[in-house]
Amino acid sequence: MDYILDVQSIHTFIGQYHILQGVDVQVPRGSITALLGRNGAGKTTTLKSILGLTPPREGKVTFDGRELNGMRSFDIAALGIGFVPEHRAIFRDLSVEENLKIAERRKGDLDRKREMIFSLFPDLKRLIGLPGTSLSGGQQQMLAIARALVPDNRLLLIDEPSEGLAPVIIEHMMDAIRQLSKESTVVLVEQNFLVASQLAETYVIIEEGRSVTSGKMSDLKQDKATIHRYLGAA
Amino acid sequence: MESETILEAVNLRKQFGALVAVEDVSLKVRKNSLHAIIGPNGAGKTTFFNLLSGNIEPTSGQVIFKGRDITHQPVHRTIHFGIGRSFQITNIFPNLTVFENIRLAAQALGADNFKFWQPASAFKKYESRTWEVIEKVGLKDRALTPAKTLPHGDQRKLELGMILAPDPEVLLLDEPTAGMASEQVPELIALIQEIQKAGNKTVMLVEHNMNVVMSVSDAITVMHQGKVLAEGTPAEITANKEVQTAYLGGLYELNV
Amino acid sequence: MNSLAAIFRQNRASLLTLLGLVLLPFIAGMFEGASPAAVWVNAAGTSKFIQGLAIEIFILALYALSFDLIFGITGLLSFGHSMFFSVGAYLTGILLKSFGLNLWQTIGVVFLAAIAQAVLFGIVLPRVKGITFALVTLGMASVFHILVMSRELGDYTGADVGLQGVIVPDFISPANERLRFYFVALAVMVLAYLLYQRFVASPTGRVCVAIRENEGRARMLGYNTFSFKFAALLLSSITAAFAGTLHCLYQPIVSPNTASMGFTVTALLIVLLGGVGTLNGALVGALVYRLLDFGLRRYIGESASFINGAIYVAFVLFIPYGIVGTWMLKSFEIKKGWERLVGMVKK
Amino acid sequence: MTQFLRKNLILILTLAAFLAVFIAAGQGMERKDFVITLLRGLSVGSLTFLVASGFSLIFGLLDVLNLAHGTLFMIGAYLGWTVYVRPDTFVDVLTPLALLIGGFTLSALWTKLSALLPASARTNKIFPWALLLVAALLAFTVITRYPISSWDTENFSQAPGSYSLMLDQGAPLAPPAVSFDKINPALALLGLLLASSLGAFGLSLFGQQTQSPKLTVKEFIPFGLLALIGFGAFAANDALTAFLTGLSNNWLFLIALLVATLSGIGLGALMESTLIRPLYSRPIYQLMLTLGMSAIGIEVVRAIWGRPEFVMPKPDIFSGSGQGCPATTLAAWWDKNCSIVLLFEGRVRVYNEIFIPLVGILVLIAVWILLQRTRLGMVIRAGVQDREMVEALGINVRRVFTLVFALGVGLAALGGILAAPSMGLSNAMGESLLLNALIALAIGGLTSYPGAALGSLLVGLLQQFMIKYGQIGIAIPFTEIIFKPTPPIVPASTVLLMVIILLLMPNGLLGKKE
Repeated sequence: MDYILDVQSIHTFIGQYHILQGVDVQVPRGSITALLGRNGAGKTTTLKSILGLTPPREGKVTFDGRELNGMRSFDIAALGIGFVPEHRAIFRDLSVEENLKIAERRKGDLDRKREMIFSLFPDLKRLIGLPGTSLSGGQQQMLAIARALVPDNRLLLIDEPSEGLAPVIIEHMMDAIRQLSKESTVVLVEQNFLVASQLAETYVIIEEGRSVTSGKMSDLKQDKATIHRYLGAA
Repeated sequence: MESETILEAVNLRKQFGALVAVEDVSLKVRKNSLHAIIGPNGAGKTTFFNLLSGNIEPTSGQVIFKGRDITHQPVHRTIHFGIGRSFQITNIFPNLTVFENIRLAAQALGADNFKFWQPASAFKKYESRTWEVIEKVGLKDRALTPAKTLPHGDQRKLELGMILAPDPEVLLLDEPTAGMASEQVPELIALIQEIQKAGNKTVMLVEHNMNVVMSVSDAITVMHQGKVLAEGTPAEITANKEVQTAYLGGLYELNV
Repeated sequence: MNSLAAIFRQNRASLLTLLGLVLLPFIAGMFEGASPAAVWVNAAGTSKFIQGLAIEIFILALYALSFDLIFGITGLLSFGHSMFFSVGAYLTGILLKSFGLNLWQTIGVVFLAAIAQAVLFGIVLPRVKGITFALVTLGMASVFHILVMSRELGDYTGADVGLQGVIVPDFISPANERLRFYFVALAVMVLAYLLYQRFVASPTGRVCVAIRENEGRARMLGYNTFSFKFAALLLSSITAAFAGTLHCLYQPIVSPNTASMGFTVTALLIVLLGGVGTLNGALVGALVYRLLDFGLRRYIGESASFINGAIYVAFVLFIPYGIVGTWMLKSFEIKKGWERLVGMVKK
Repeated sequence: MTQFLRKNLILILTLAAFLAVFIAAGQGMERKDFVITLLRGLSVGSLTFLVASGFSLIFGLLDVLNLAHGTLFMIGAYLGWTVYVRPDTFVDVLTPLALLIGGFTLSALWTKLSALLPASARTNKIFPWALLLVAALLAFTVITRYPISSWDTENFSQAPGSYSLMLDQGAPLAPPAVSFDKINPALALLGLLLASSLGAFGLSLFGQQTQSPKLTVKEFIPFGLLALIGFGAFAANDALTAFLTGLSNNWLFLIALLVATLSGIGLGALMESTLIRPLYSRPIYQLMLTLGMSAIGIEVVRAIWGRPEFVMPKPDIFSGSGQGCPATTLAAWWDKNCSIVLLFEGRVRVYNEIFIPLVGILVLIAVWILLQRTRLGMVIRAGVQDREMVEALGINVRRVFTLVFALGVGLAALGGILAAPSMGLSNAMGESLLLNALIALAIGGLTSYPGAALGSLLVGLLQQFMIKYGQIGIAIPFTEIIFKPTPPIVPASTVLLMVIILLLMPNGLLGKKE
């Protein structure tokens, strides 16, 4: 199979803490892959390790045939990886437009993508001149995703897109994620199993800093025992 | 039998700018019960706990403990009333030993905090209380290791030990099992249950994991979007359709 | 009897050091051929000179100890520490010289003043944290520096020239009774050090360490952290003020530099040299700092502070745990001072 | 709107109080005094702002409290003075300096080379040190023999102050001639290049080589430029000196401004990339480091320029006198270049009270535009809030850090040379200004750019009004007493203001809540 991202048994430490103790993630090109697991299992750290924000001490990360170990995080991102962090990290002192513009890697990125972004998130068109802080939670999430769309990213890492959002907005966001998965591969961290199960085609379950099982989402949906064991809910 | 209310929230509300994190939550916790609060991420559980323990001040509403309004008491007072609180993210003194961590907790309510001419080891009552607690949470072998070098599960136990040490009447536990290996969870839950039953304590538990609490709780409050969605016994909550859907993501009709 | 032997065994290094310090004046004298009896009657010579240097080191050590207590133990970064010292120094001089108080009365007043200035710092303590506290304390200390330097108060303080002509009581005169002064200073330093060791081991001191580690958690445990920080400030202020008193008695002149920010930086440097949060470090740091400064000034002259600066930069870059800290690096305890510093400014 | 009012209630009240105080302050003095005091406040505020704004940019983005900022301000003044009063020295220094720095700009090459070294643990520990030592020895050998026409701080007739004084009198001293008699020129140039290359190579070996950067022509441009400057200045030494000496001192002053600012920028970039960068995770140690740097900087200045204070003559455009002066109109001033103009009957010094505030306002606007309108500014504003996210967007934050540090130091150096003709040069000028800037920032908000401006203005105005009232006295209402603030009250008053404001608003007037 053609994997765009291949994470091989990475170990990551934050200070003294051995957070990831062997995580493997294989992401097929053009798919949506969900990282599942409980609070504190190490899903967010996995994303950050891929990006080099918390560089893994052992193991190997390969993106599109290129080994990322030892690269600086901005160089990794510049290879074409977009990141939507858990708490959105909208820049307060920047307007909505600037929040998008700052993600440009080449001049004119935003102008080329503007139409596409507005068709995905019509709300943003109206909000474009406002300061980043004045947005509601849902709007901030839209903006954070839109920001990752500005440059031509081949891979999007999205952390907890549904957290703290109202149901209607979650559905809207799921539509958006489906839309953009047509253009790039998506890795999704999601607590909410129903959201994840509807979006993703493949999954990896992370538990205690280790990837314990992975496979096709359609299989997982049938496997109540696994869901129960690792995800608790449902 | 209806026992007396020990802790009560009256229309508690907390706003951060435009965001309403906790929206007019009212809640009564009965004495000697194990009361769980569950809800999806971002439902406002931790903020609600912070309001109860005085870590943050509410925008409006009251917190009443044993008939006394403690809404605007500074956070270091609440423990003196008898409310202990643990944190979702492990919050300990990382460079001090396990023993020292718990000893500091045991000493807090005593009258000897300013006896600076005697070494701390001279105060035997705190030392013995510390050993008692260390034994109870099962960290005896680790007593003299620095807290930050403990594995995560043991740090959660230490966290529990630190709020047990001053022997509070009400324990507010914020996701005590967060990040623990699944095989360790029942052990810790059993410990919490034992503490609650044996010590006649009231325990409030924020949990993410429904299954964990269903078996142990006397009462469950489900929070969603900063509001109370439902309240009742585990049986009632399990039967509640609205809770099921809300907890599973707030999507109305999903076909799994 | 057994316990005494045990105490001796446990503290062998400290006791031997103390013995060495007690004998130092006589040993120093012997190198020059001066008999202990000559040293005893304060004959001029190497011994007397070495005693003088040692007294300065003891005073610096006291001052650095007091800074380590609030910075290294409790985790408060104050940029106004020089004020703690210079209030003691100036007040001692002014009371002795202009108000004709005797030494004991003076010490009493200095004691009260030390409490008063701790209260002054304590007033702002709950309001400002981290770097803002550092700035506010810097502000208060610079007001004091300005007052001391001002011409209006020149009759008392000697303005920018410094306070001179303090008549030191005969029995402790640094010129004629230097050996006695040496032992007094040594005794004060040793007592302060013991008191500090005791304090850090006491319930109060443990809470101070806890505040340094994680103040939020300490509050959640039920500690009103303000009182503990204030207690540390109070003890620190009193110690520094007494160091100032000794300084005033020993030196012929109290320079306004002792009130400047530079003198606070000296404390910071000494503590850094020795090892932050280790009380021993303050003593070792003071020794190294003074000897280094003395040696450089003597053999290199004017550009000494250039080399001084370079040495600190090198220390910062390569020996961040300080001398005592690096010495004890194997043990875990020492890392705590270091770990805590990470991210402290952001607090 | 009402919400905005409620949120900023304390701020609005405070500003209103300030306004009231300044208006009240104006009532007690004649109009001309008021105008002059206002302008002087603006002037002091501008200088403070130049230091404070750089300081706050650096602190905001990098979390580094650069306590050497005042020293860098002073170094800017001394460097500018050298260009202005002793252009010959300036030209002489250019060659060795450019060549010495040259090697360090080739970092890509060195990283590439270091990858070729065999990975043996033992030699790798000694090798870089050995290289550094050789480089230092070589540099020392060449520099001490290199002929640089300088001054003699020991000899009064050739001390910096004397050169200044005589230039001001219109009879510049002729410095003694120097020539290559201790070292072969070719050897000297080669030695300098070699020393800097070895040093840079040695330094690069300390870092971890995780990946080797691509060697492109672009990486060699800075080196090419520096080499050009170095060899060019060497070849055209006498011509260049003659040209600079022949220039009108207005142009020379402009060159001094530029050189000081650029050196500041270069110094800042150097400091950040070599000394500050290893310490990002250790805030207190940065503090210590910058303190140490500050002490070293002062000593370097003392060693080169000496301890005594001296002045820097103002350029001709600001120092005209005689007939037609003081000027009353702009045209008259332009015609005669009067040093003083009459404004509301007050005698206003053009350089101190008009030119400096003007530059201050220009810089304020320029940096504001940089922050608000350019991509770099956008990255800075974003980075202040969330560095990690900026990095995750694929932006090289490290480079932005270096740029901001360089920019900050450049602003301080500009402040220094700007202040030199009005304040004079002294070893202590940096310290007092840094204290002012810290107070201004604490008042305005540590990481807020508008806060830096507001704080600096308040500090400047307060100081100048205090000084003025120290001269004329304040009539305390309903009494006969005239209170005269004494000089020490001037700095004390700003400190007091800071303490009061911090107690009211711990984050300063415009600072953000954490």
